[in-house]
This record gives sequence, structure tokens and C-alpha cells, in this order.
Amino acid sequence: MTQVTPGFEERQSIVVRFAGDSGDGMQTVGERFTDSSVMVPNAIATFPDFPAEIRAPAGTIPGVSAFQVHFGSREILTPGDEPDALIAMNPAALKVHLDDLTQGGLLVVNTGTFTPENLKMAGYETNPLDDPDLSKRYELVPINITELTKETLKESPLKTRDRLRCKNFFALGFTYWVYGRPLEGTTKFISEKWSKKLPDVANANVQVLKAGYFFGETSEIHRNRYSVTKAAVKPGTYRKISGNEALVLGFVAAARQTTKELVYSGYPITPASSILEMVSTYKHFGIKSVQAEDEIAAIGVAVGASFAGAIGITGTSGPGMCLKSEFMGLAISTELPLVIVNVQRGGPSTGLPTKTEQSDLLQAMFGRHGESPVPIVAAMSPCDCFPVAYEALRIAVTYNTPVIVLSDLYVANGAEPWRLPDLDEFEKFPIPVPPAGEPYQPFARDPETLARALGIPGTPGFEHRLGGLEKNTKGEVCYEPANHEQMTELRAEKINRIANSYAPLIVNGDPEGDVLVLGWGGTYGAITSASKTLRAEGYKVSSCHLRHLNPLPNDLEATLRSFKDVLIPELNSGQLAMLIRSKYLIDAKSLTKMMGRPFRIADIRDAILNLIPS
Amino acid sequence: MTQVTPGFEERQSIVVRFAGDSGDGMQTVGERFTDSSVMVPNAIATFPDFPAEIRAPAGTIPGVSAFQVHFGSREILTPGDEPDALIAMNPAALKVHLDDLTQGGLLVVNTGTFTPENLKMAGYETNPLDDPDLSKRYELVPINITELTKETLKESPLKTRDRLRCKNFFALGFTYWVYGRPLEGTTKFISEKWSKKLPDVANANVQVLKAGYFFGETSEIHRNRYSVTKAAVKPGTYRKISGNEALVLGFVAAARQTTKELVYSGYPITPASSILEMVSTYKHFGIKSVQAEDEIAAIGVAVGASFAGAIGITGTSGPGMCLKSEFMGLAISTELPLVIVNVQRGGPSTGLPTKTEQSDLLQAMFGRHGESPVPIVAAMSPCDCFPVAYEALRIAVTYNTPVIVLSDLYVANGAEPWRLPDLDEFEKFPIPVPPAGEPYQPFARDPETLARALGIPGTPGFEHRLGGLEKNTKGEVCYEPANHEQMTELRAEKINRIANSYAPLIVNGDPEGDVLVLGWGGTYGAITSASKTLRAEGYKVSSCHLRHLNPLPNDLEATLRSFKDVLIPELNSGQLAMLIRSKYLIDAKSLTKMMGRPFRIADIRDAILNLIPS
Amino acid sequence: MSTTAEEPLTKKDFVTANDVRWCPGCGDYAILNSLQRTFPELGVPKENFVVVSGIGCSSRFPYYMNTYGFHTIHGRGPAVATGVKVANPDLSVWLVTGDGDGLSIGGNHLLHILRRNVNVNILLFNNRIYGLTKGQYSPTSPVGTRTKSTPMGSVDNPINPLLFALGAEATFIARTYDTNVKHMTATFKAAHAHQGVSFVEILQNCVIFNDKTWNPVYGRQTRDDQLLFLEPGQPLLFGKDKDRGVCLNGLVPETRHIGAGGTDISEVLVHDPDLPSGLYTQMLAQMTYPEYPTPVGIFRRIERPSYESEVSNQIESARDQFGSGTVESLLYTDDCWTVEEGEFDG
Amino acid sequence: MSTTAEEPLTKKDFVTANDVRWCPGCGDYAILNSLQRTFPELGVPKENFVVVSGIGCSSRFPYYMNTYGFHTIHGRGPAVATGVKVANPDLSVWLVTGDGDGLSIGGNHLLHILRRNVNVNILLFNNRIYGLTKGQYSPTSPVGTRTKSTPMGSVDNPINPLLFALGAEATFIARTYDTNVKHMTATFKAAHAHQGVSFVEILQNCVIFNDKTWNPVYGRQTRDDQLLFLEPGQPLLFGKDKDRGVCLNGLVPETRHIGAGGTDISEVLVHDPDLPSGLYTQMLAQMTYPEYPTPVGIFRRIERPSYESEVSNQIESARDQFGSGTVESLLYTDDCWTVEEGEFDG
Ligand SMILES: Cc1ncc(C[n+]2csc(CCOP(=O)(O)OP(=O)(O)O)c2C)c(N)n1
Ligand SMILES: Cc1ncc(C[n+]2csc(CCOP(=O)(O)OP(=O)(O)O)c2C)c(N)n1
Ligand code: SF4
Ligand code: SF4
Ligand SMILES: [Mg+2]
Ligand SMILES: [Mg+2]
Repeated sequence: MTQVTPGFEERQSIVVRFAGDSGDGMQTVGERFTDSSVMVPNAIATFPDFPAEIRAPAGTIPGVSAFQVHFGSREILTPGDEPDALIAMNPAALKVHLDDLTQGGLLVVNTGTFTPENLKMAGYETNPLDDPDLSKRYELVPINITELTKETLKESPLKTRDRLRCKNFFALGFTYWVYGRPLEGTTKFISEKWSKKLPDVANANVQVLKAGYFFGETSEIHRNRYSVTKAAVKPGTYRKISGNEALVLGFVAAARQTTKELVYSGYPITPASSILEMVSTYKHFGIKSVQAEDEIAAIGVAVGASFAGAIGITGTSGPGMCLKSEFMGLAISTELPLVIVNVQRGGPSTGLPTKTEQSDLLQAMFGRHGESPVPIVAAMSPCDCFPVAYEALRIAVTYNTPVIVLSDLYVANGAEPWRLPDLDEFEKFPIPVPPAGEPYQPFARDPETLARALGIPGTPGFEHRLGGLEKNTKGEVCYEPANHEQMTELRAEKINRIANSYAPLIVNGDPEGDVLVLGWGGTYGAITSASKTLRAEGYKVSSCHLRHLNPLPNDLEATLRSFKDVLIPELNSGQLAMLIRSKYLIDAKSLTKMMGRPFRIADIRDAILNLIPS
Repeated sequence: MTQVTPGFEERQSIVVRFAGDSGDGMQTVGERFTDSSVMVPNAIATFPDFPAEIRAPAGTIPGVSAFQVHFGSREILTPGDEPDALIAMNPAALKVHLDDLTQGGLLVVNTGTFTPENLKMAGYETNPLDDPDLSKRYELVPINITELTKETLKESPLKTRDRLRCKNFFALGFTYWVYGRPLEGTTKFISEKWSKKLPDVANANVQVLKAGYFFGETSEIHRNRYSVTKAAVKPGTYRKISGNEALVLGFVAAARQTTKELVYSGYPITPASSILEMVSTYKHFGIKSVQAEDEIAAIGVAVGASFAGAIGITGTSGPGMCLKSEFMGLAISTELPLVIVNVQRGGPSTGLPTKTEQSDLLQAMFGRHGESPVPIVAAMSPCDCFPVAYEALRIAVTYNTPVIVLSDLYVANGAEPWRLPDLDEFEKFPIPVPPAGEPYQPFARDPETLARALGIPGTPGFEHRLGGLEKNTKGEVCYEPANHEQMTELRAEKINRIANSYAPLIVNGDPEGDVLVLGWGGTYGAITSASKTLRAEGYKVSSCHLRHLNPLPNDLEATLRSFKDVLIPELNSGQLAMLIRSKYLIDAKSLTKMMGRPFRIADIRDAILNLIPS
Repeated sequence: MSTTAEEPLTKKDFVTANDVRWCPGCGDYAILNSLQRTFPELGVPKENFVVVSGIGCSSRFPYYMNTYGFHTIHGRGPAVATGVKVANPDLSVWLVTGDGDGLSIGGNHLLHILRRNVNVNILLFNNRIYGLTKGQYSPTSPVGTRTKSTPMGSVDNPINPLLFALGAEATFIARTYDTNVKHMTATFKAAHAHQGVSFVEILQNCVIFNDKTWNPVYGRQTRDDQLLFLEPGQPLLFGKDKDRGVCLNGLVPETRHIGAGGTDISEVLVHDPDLPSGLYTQMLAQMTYPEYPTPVGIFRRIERPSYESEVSNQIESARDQFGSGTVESLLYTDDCWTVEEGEFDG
Repeated sequence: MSTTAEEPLTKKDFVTANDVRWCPGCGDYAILNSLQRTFPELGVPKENFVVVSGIGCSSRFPYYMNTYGFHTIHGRGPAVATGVKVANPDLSVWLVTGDGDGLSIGGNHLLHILRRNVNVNILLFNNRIYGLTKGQYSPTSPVGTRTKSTPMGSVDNPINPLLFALGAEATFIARTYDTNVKHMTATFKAAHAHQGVSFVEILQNCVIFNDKTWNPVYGRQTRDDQLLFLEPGQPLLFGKDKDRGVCLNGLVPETRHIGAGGTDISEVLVHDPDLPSGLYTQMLAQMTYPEYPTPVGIFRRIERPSYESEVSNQIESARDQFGSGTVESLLYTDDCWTVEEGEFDG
């Protein structure tokens, strides 16, 4: 059924990686390429890979920035294991990324940057382009992009430095030619962005973009072109969205289901800062945002806002989670609604602040003193952040409890096309209210959910005092031994009962078989793709991805027991595996990776095959 | 072989509880009673039970303060389940403690305080002393201690209020008579404490103490006296010691084995404050103490001190542990020696600050972001704090790692006789030093322990930079994927190898059988007593108490597997059990209690018997 | 905050059933009494009060005020109070803190609530000791204070709470003391009247761990000589016979005898809390015994928009600009594209 | 700290092999250069320097100084520096922090290191923005600053770092700026010479997220009119022709034309950083553009014993009193009792 385009080699999916110096605009061209693929439409997944927070000197290894796009005519769940094409804008980019390029892959190199100085900075002793092996192992396309850009713009009123800045669009134009992509989306983007304020820049970029494209067409340098047909896409309205964006939209949409206002209070930290930044642009939705003095204050403001009747939300990454832990204990003890987002990054300590990891799960579970259980939900993809935010808010408000949302850098920064949801798909949720006509008892509980009902300051008759000391049903400080045990158990049982409100687990593949691959968070794509492919090859492999990490779903145990083996791939040392093993005494196997990078599909495939006796 | 004293009923052990208002001096008489029992010598264990941090109004239930002493002629491991005698100084004390008194037990009541007002404050509608049942169920001894004290002191130059303050010594004197204790130790204590500054107070207290004793001898009110013979005690020099004291001494003694100085940095918090306070009196040992502005700064100062070549120690309780977690991550990442003491109390949040609990174990394990393992050692009794402090320091310095010491309020405040150790019993430990004559590599490791060696500021040639970003062996910031995985694994493996340096596990009882009771921390006494008694009754029950909670001992698995069932009693919801289940996939059973109180021996006995099919 | 309750409120309305659990003789009782007297007179409905605190003896305060209250965690009251006020600017928020809670662990939050000018009334109970944890020195303890944690005397310079507040450019700074109910009540009312953050230091006695710490300032024997009552428009006179005054010698304040044989009264500085320049507040705040009298009253009162009102204003103007956001406008943006039914095979 | 290295040190000794990773044009380069020039001139052996920092662009500093260094965690540098100094008072400790690191998350630790007077040299790089996290406003950003996190402008009053330091009663307070290596070097030397805590604000440019933020103060066009160089003993004159001066009108500073047709020079205040009264420092620190010139140099320099020296002194006097504690004296106390072999049966 695939439509073959003449002159193109047909592929089901293709992975392209742009790599260059942080000053080279690789993120921009990556996003443009994504947009033009989305419009085809193709299924896509992306992986922006920034350098460390601080600009490294131009041309050095730490300064390399990359953006990978995976586009295809079938479902695409990961940005791809190995790029089919690498566009390397300088020696350092080549050095860092060449090893990943698939054997025989397309290798576009900007030869104009292979100066002795740049080679030295990249740690090359000789010019790798001189190595005849290179063109044997890859489809090498050396282009002096620097020179050609200068040439194209020789009439431009821009200064030389600014002219050279356009060279990323040359690379993009050439790539468009290789994959037969239209230029319109990008030219429109350029003119919207620069035409008004910097018309010369707009013109130059468009010129260079086209030059790149035409260079492909006219030069003899490269003959192979590849195409990917349109993907079958569910009808609807789409937009491209990143994980952090989807999270913010999910919160706003969910709050709209309640009568409550949102107060978001944060402190900047990579990769959570953009949540605070985006929320601050939603003021017309009545969301108040506070940039607090630190993470402790940030959660404190949120707790105060929740006490005053709003829904307090705070977001951060690992180091900030440490700082919020004492306040989480207070919110648990006072049973206030609250959402705490942790966009995970590589740890411990400052760790790898711009790399992804899933190593804060056990912290989310246990990172507070005393018996202090909290529900935890995790997002598995950028789009999934929307329903996850919604679910977190539902749990927080229905049960009056803090809820932790685990995202990660890979999910937060990744972008994908998002079919706008019909909000009616989402369950409405009622807010517990104190019974009228009775003296208010702050810790009286709904018999079913065990949730308490809030008396909101400003409301006559509900005056009461909250605090972190142990209390009884009336909210009075109470040191009685039996009361403490009972309250501790009630708080735990309330959290346990949340599992009664979950949708049933989804198993991808047969409900029983040899191996179940169990995952959570941003590993969804790799896990699902690996197990799907193996199923197609006839293996009895299914996969299941947990949205709820605490409490675990009621139907999880039966699911796990329906398989001979359970494999749990995680970007940590086996944190979910430890919970599963302890709870069900099932000998689940861990697959771990702690490289600041997502799993490749092959990593998981290999681990599954290892479990299946051949 | 027991020596029978004429006129006394002989008992193997006796439990006495003094209870009264916080203003009544119950802690003082409890400690005096303890001291006089220690001198006999008897084996003893004590349990001071304070009210909440703030003075409650006199005569109220929350204002009740109690002190329990268990003394005997055999090994005593807990303060006793049910008191054999209750001395109740006012109605509130009676109300709170009567239920615990053993059937037929001795009940001394100060009738002088049973005024209508006091009865009301205690929540009594009628005077309980009028209930004829009371003297049926207990050996009731009503004494108007208030009046008799006044009477005794009618010639004293003290003001009435000050005279009345002596009444606790009347109760003590009477109790001494009942148990045939000598008064000398106490009169000596009184004169040492008050003779110089307040001779009238000293005289009055001695007079009243004797009056209480003679009252027993001359009045007809009470006939039964009980005695406990001298205990068989290991020869040596002894002193009475509390858990927090023993901890401090352990740190000082261990530091003396190294060339390093101690810097203790803390922030006051119940029940850890006394560590800071005691350390501040040891200045002549060269220990520097800092009261920091908060717990974050406290650990920060300790980290700075460790970097500068000292051994940094910090101590706190649960809420403070939350605040220290980010800094622990830094110490883990930079691999600096550091000891963090958590004297646990009831949580979550402010919780029950003056009650005991063991609910911070999983926080100690996992309460930080990222993969950040730390060794954990726990103290099982006041005396045990000394070797535990020593062990913590050994691990910190030998492996260059932060170490968490878990104590709890029960261990910290409890006191017992301590046989002064011969320091030669303690293993010396060498400090890793960087190899001479090579360029210094901050993260080069000892091949066996995997410990790095510190270069100390002030030493020429070792200049280097530390930080929380991921680094390579040379200490340079390094974002390379493979390096991060390797460093994460090395950090974890280093901690795992600590288990190779442990002494073998001690199993109390046979090395195999029906039930192994596995415990940690302050539950030692109750667990050991319960299993010992059952063994004496012929059950195949053994017990084992973990000093090391992370990494778990290498010989633990085999030990566990030698029993049909494993029971893990904890003052939490089953935190160690969760670690054991996950690690060994053994279906260990949890016995939990979250009442702010230690286990009773009977609690554990019942749970063990439940596991043994009858 | 402007509506008045139907029946006039009285002190009794603010007394809770809870037993008050401070030590007999603690200065906190008098402060509680004063605040319970002040609240009914502010024209604020009972349910619109929120009393927030941290942890400490002083921080037990909310339990004893019969309105909404929140006993939070150590040092973090300012953050919670900010959240309450941001969420609902109509509430009258009172923050109770201690010298340890507010200036040791909570110093940063105090700094930031002050500089942000959140319209919260802050009462800092300064007993120069940690009461709740049984007597360690605090950041306001004078050098040389011997406590459980400083058996040889403390070595660090104490924080002067008012200089700290001035350093944060707080808009309302005052001091009062626990033995003068009238002065406390008047100060609390002024704090309430101020639109913006109000910082009130209350000299408070801890009878158990730091008894008589303030006696050199307000003890029966000393108070007539030591206290300098600040009254707007009045000269800075003190002493039993108001015969001593504060004058300036260059930039150094001096106390002089005024009247017969001394300095003329016209040279005495006249109190003006509304001066925008901080030099005057600095002068008052740095005056400490024994060299100087101890000023009590309102040191500084300047106007600046409050944080929460500016936050709300931005919401309003965003709405004026973009309209009240609907869920549709949230999801649908210019970048959307539509895929029609059956458009593609596959 | 008094021994001198055998061969004289030079700037090169303090340059590390690491690539410096700030954006090209960042003001941090000039500060690094100045400190690398200062260190060899202090007579301190290279191995006795310790550079401590928190997290931020500025806090990368230790990596680029070839001596002992510690890049700690966000805001907590002062605690680590205090620990280093308490453990070993002989080290020369330098703390590098930013406006976010030092005044947002780290405000409390800064407050306490200042009031304790730990002998640490603190350099606060004030670029009025969060650089490392890519451009959110900071607690020193002026009201109305539009950043990623304040798209409609910030609403909170900024902290004036020097007023904050004065509020903490810091003993040494100075300001310098990143485009004047000579002034920086002189200021760093003076900070080092001060025995006690030294607080130095450095006006620093972030070319990426807050370019030219200080141009109104030290830009090529403005600096001659705007900068007021503080020199002990010299009148507070400024302007290209030094024809403007700072005088006092009561407690309000005024700038006046001096000389022909203006005020007489004798009325101009004369700089004296050693004044113990805080009014003068308050006046200098509160002077901000555009109303006032911006003073740079040493604002205040007073003497008080340092924290770590007092800590060490107490150890000494405890030893004088009790002798150097032996392990025996630790374990054996008067309360001990002895149980003899075979004394009891059982
Ligand atoms: C995180 C944390 N650290 C320490 C404590 C223990 N603590 C409670 S109150 C307090 C200090 C109280 O002093 P202050 O604020 O002056 O109040 P006061 O009791 O004197 O009124 C401390 C250290 C705590 N509750 N939480
Ligand atoms: C606990 C924690 N919270 C947040 C961050 C993220 N963070 C790193 S630096 C920084 C602010 C930097 O600003 P500043 O101190 O002014 O330094 P600059 O980069 O401007 O030099 C923030 C918020 C962090 N690393 N740790
Ligand atoms: S300890 Fe001091 S401050 Fe606390 S209640 Fe008692 S007297 Fe008041
Ligand atoms: S972001 Fe700003 S402060 Fe940071 S290195 Fe770049 S220019 Fe300097
Ligand atoms: Mg206090
Ligand atoms: Mg900054």
C-alpha cells in the first residue's frame, strides 16, 4: 500500500541526527525538520541533546549540541537507536556522534570547519576526512557549507559573522532535498520569526535554505534520496507538544473541572524551569505563578495556597526534591491537596543536569522521615504528560493528598504530534465537602475513599487549626498511642484505596506468555517497540507500562504472574524492580542503564532474548 | 543460689514506674532509683517517658511524666512490659498509667493531690480511690504524701512551695523501703547537688527521703516488701550511660585512633539536641562544635570540615534528615568521610517529637535523588551506641563515604550500666593516603576497598577541585555516558564491599529452627527476651539483630534460609521487611507497632507463637 | 477584609477550647491576650483571619486563636503565609515566629517575605533563646551567653532583628514588648493598618530558659530610664522625667541631658516613621542598651505596592489583553493542523 | 597563612588546565583574571588557598583556579566555607557566589556567615539574572524586569546586597565591577587583609541573558558621571571633573555641584570606612542610580573577633582548664564503680 515516489528509495522510517556546535543552531534545524515531517504527516519522535548548562568554548567536545528526529509511516515510539543520517557541522560533532551512525548511513560533513585548530579542539590528530575508510563505511557527502553559505550571501547586507550564522539552514535545505520535503513550512516559519524585526536575516535564511536544497538537486555529489510515505494518522486536530508543555496544559484543563484556582510555585532548575516559564504565560487563565526564593519556599507557597482553597502545584528536579521533602511530610500529615512534579535528571547530587535518568523513584516513595506514603504517577511520553497531569490533579483533589508526578528530561524536552483530546474523554471528579450542619471535624473521613474534607479560610463555621503534630479526628493535637497507630494506618489505607479508582492495566500483546516487559516513564517507546517487534517475530513477549507507581494497580500481580519471566528495564539501578520483588516476591529481572541516555530498542530486545531459552 | 533476705519476698526482677506531673520531678527520682539499683548491683533497664516538648498545664493528662525502671538478678534487656509497681503522684498520672499496672501490683498513690480540681483535669468524674475495686485488683497503698512532706518540713526555712517540691523524695524513700534499698547513694547525690548553693534544699530533700523510708517502716499501711538479689555481673569498671552519651564517647574514642580532628555541627532538635550539648563540653579533647543556623548548614559545615581534613559529624532527627538529604548527595558524589546521626522519633512531619519510632530506615536508604547509596549502622541499646559510633567512624574514614547512624529516642534517652571497654578490643583502622610521587588523582581507588584517598587543603601537590557534577578518575567534570555508568557502579560497589569488613552475624539460639526473629535498633531487648524465653520453653526460636542495615551482611541470607519462618518486628510499617523481601525473595513476616512506644516482650512473643503451628 | 461581622466580635470569640500549654509565667500569655483583644477591633470577620506559624513555643500560637490557623514546620511560616495571601488576598494573615524560627532556620524566608512586601503581619517573639528545645542559644543571644549548647559562652555576634528587617527594606518595622498589653495592642493595630508587610519584634520573656533576659530594658527598675517610646511628631525623649533626648553628632546618635543645664530641646530629633531614607531607621534600630535607650513603637512605615496585589493585577491585565482563557483557547493554537477522516491509508 | 612560598608565585600558577566554559564576553572572565593576579600577591602558599562556591555560572569559578576548590550545591557555599575555616583556620578561604546562589536560595547562610564574622572572603557576582538556568529573574533584578519567568515584568522589590550585608552587621563591605581589573584587584587585596568576613559585591555582565544591565552605572558613556570612587580620607566627589559631591541634608544624602557657583567642598562628606556607626554605610549603600551616583570601593571595615578564632580560643582555654583530654579521662568519670572478679554468684 506504500506509495513509491520516483527517484526515491522507499523506507518505512528514517532517523536523522543534526550535530554541531551549541552556537550552530542545531536545535532550530532539528525542530524545523520535525515540523515539516509532522505536516506530511509522518509519525515522529525527537531527541534534543543539549550540552551542559554552560556554553563551552566553540568547537570543543563539551560544546556539541545535537537533535535527532525519527520519522516514519508507521507508529514511531522512540527517536531511534542509530541514526541513518548524520549531519556533522564541525569536527567535534563528528567525533562525538560518528560511532552511533549506522553502517552505510548518510554522513554529511561541513568540510569548511575542518581547520587544524578545530581538529585539535576536537582531539583529532589527523583529519578524519582524509581517512579513506570513512567513505567506505558510510555514504560520505563532504560539503563546504561554510563557503557555500558565504557565497550564497555575498550580496546580503548582513555582516560576515551574521551571514555565517545562516549555515544551519544550508544543511537543513540539503537534508530536505535528500528526503524530498517541502520547504514551505520552514520559509513561513522564518518569515514569521524575523521578517518584521530583521528582514535581512529572514531573507538570508530563506536564500541559504533554498541554496542547500538546490545544491542537492544540481550538484553531482550525492545521488541517493530516500522517502517515507505518509503515515496513517488518527483523524483529529494536532499540534506538536513537548512534555513540559503538555503537563502545564493538563493541569490547567483539570483545574477547570473544579472550582479551584491554580497556584504554581517553583524555583528554576533544569529541566523543570520551563514549567514555571510556561505557566507564567497563562495568567489569563487565572493561574498565579510565583518564583520562590528556593525549593523549600516554593512548596511552602503551594501548601499555603492549597490551605487557602486553591490547588498548589510545585515542580523541580532531583536536588529540589530533596529540599521539598520536609514540606511533603507536612502536606501528608495535614492531608492537603498538592502536586509535586519531579522532572528527573542524572544524579546523584548535581550529577548530569542535562541528561536523562529515572533514578528518583525510590526517593519519591521513601524520601521523607516517618510513615509518609504518597501516590506517584509517571509520564511515559511527551503527550502522556497531559493525562498524567490530569490524573495527578484528580487524585490530589479527590483524596486530599500530595501527589508526586515523575517525568524526566527525555520526556520533558522531547516533542511529538499531539491529537487534541476531547475533554469529555476525561472523567470529572467531585471535591469532598464537609457535611453541613455538623460541627466541622477536619479529619473526619469519607467512608469509601477515607478522604477528609477541607474547610477553607474565609468560610464561616469551619475555623480550625492544622499542623504537623499527630492529631485526632477533630484535628486536635493528640499523643495517644492508639490514635497515632490508627492515624498512621488510615493515612496509608487512604493511599492504598486510590488503586480502586484506576482504569484497568493495558497489556500490549497477549495477556500471558514467556516474558512480560514491565516499565514506567520515558522508557515506554523503547520497551513497546522492542516487544512489538519480537511478537511480530513470533516470540511470546508482551509489555505493560505503569502510569501509577504508588499504589501499584490491583491487577498488576495477576498480570505479572501470567508470564514466566518479568523484565523491568529502567534508567537506574533497578528501583521499580525492587518494589515489585518486595511486594509480590516475584523474581523480576532488572535491565539497567545509567548513561544519561534513553534505552535503545536493541538494548531491550537483547535483554528479552536473553531470558528466552533458545 | 539466690540469697533470701528475711522479711522480703524474693523476685527475679521487678519493674517500678514513677508517674506524676512534669513538675513533680519524676525523672529525678527515677534516675536515683536506677543509680541505687545499679550499685547493688542489679541488672537494669530504664525508660524515661517525657511529655511533649512544651510544659502542659500542671495536673493535666498531657503534663504527665513517667520513668520506669526494671531491675533484676539476671540479664535485663527491656524496661519491662507491665510495671509491678506504680507510684502515681496525681490523678492524671493514675489515669494515664493504671491500665499498664500488672494485676495485683503495688499501687502507691499520693492522695493529697486527689482534689476535685485535679480529678476534673484528669478527666475523672468521681474519685477513683473511692472505687472499692481498686484495692481488690491492686495492692493499693494510699498515702497523703503532700501532707506528710509538709509535716516533715514544718521546721524548714524553705517557702511552702519549695517544701512541696520535695515530695518526690518522699515517694522515693518509701519505694526504697519497699525494695530494701540503701539510702546512701541518694543522700550523697543530694548533698553533692545542693549542699553548696542551696543547703536548705539539700537538707529538706534528705529529711523527706528518710521520712518516706521511715514511713514504710513504722506505718501499718503496707506489709509486703520485695527483694531482688545481686546480679551476676561481668567484672570491670562500670558507669551508667545514655545512648546519646555513649554515641559521643564512641566518636571521640574512634577519632583518637586516627590523626583526624572532629568537627561536630548540629542544630537543636529533640531527641538529638543532647549530642550537640554534650559534644560542647568536650572541647578539651579538641572537638570543635558548631551550632549552625539550620540542618542544611549543619551538614554543610561538617562536609567543609571533612574536606579540610577533619571528620565532620552531624546529628539530627527526622525533619532534619529531610533537610540534609541534598548535602548527603554531595558527600556521596565527592566521596568524603562524614557521619550523620538520626535519632528517630515519631513521624511523619513534626509527628510525635517526644515518642520513639523506627520509621526512618527507608529514608536513610533512599531519601536522596539519584543513585546514592550510603552505609547505615543502627544502635540497639544505649551501651551499643559506643561501638556503633566507632563502627560508623571506621567505615566513614576507611571508605571515604558518608555513613548514617540510626538511633532512636528510646535508645538515646534510655540509660544502662556500661562496662568500660578496653579500647584494644576495637580494631584500628588505617586512613587511605594518596600514593606519593604520582600526580594526584582524586578518584583513583584502592583496588580492594575501592576507596579513594583524600588530598587535604594545605598540603602542597594535591591541589584539586571537588564538586557534585559527575567526574572521572582525575576528578574532572565528565559527561561521558560510559563514565557515568561506571562511576555510578563503582560508588555502589564500594559500599557493597564494606560488608566484607563485618564481624560474623551473631545468632542468639540455634543456627537453625522454626522461627528466626530478625531485628534492628532499639527493639533488641524485647526481641532477645521474647525469643530467649520461648527457647527456654522448648521452642525452636532464635533471634538475630542487625547492626549493619546497608549493605546487609554477607552471611545474612544463609542465616535467614536456615529457619522455616522469619519474623521482623519493627516500630514502623515493615521497612526492614521490605528490604529483606526484595533482596532475598524470602516471605519474611512483619510485626509492626506505631504507637510511639517500644515493643512489649509479650507483643513479640505472641507474634512468634502465631507463626508456629501448634 | 472590609466587611464587618454582624454581631460585634469580642475577645472571647478568639479563645479556643484548647488548654494553653506554655509554662506558667511565660511572656507568650500576654501576647496571646493582646492579639485576642486586637482582632475583634479590626473590622475583619472572624473567618477571614489566618494565623500561620513555624515551630517553637511561640509557634504554638495558632492553636490558641479561634480562627483559621496553620502550625507549619520550623522556619517556613513565611512561605506558607505567602501562599495563603497569593491564593486569597482578602484574608488577614498573621505570622507568628520566634528568634530561632524566624532568624535561624527561617532567615531566608523572612528576608524574602519582607522584600516582596507581602501584606502579612509578622510577629517575631524574641526571647533570645530556643525555648521549645529546652534552652540552646539563639541568633539573638548576646555574645557570651552560656547555654546548654554554649557552655563556655556563645561567640557569634547576634542578629539585630530590626537592622535585619531594614536590610531587607521592609516597609513597616516596629518593636513592642510582652509586659505592656496596651502598647502591644496599639502596635498590632498599626501593623494591620499598614498595606504591605509589617514586621514587629516583640521582646518576650522565657521564664524557664532565659528568665529576665529583657530586664535591663523593661524591668521594673530600668524601664523608666531605658525605654524610648516612639511617637510620630514627638521628640525622642526618654527617662523618668523625660529629661534625656537623642541628638545627632554628625552621623553618630548621642543621648544628652535636655533642658536646664543641658541641650536645648530643639536639638532633639523628632520622630518620623514615614521618612523614606533608611538612615533614620538605621539610627533607631542600632541603638541598644547599655549605651542607648531602647526604642519601642513604629520605627518605619513606608508605602510600596504589595506583592499579592501586583500578582493579581497582572492576572487582570492579562485577561484584559487576551480575554479570560477558555479550555479551547488553551488547547487550540495557531500551530494546529487537522487530519481528516480517511485522508490516508496505511 | 603567613609563610611565603619559596619561589614567588605568578598568575600562571593559578591557571588550571581546564577549558574555561563561560560564554564568550561574559564578565566572569575578567573577574577570574583579577583573582588569578591577586592570589600570587598575598603571600599565601598556593596550597593554602581554598575556593568554595555554590551553583551558577559564577560558581564554576573553583574549576578555573589552580588550588584547592569545592563546587558545592546551590546556595550552601557559606556553610561549607565555614566548615573549612573552623577545621583549619590557617587556610585562605574564598567564597564565590551569585545573586541567585547567594541571595535567593542561599540568603540565610550568607546572613549567618556574615554575622558570625567567619574570616572568609565572599565575592558575590551580581548580574541581576539567573545565568546558568538560562535567564529567569533574580532577587536583585529591578522591578519590572521581563524574563522567561516574568513575561509581564517582575513585581518584587530587589535586594540591595550591601544593605543586606549591613543588616547582618558585616564587618567588611565593598563593591567593585567586572570591567575594572585594577579596582577589582585592589578590592580583593583589601578583603584578604581584613581579619573577619569580607563581603564584596561585583557588578558583573551576563552577555547572554542580561546584557548591559550595568551600563547605566559603568557603561562607557555613563561611568564618568555615575561612579563614585570611595577613597578613605577623600571627599565624596564624582563626575568627570569631580565637580559634584555628596552632602547631607539632615539624614538625607544629596548630590550637589561643588566649587564655583555651588557648594563649598568643605560641606562634602569625607569617606571613612572605619566608622563604627552604621548610618554612614546605610547612606552609601542606599545610593542607587539614577538619583545618586553609585559608590564603589570599601564601604565599611570594622573590627570584631572572627568566629573560628573564638572557637579555637575556647578549645585552648578548655585545655588550660582540664588538660588535653585523654581517652581514659573520657571514659572514666567520678561516677564509675568497679565490680571485682568473683564477687558475685549467679
Ligand atoms: C527542621 C527542624 N529542626 C529543628 C527543630 C527543633 N526545633 C523546634 S523549635 C526550635 C527553636 C525554637 O526557638 P524559637 O523559634 O526561638 O522559639 P521559642 O521556643 O523560643 O518560642 C527548634 C530548634 C524542628 N522542629 N524542625
Ligand atoms: C537545589 C537547586 N535548585 C536549583 C538549581 C538550579 N540552579 C542552578 S544555578 C541557579 C541560579 C544561578 O543564578 P546565580 O546564582 O545568579 O548565578 P549566575 O548563573 O547568574 O552566575 C539555579 C536556580 C540547582 N542547581 N539546585
Ligand atoms: S520554655 Fe520559655 S518560651 Fe517556652 S513556654 Fe516555657 S517560658 Fe515560654
Ligand atoms: S549565561 Fe551569562 S553569566 Fe552565564 S556564562 Fe554566559 S554570559 Fe556569563
Ligand atoms: Mg526563642
Ligand atoms: Mg546571577
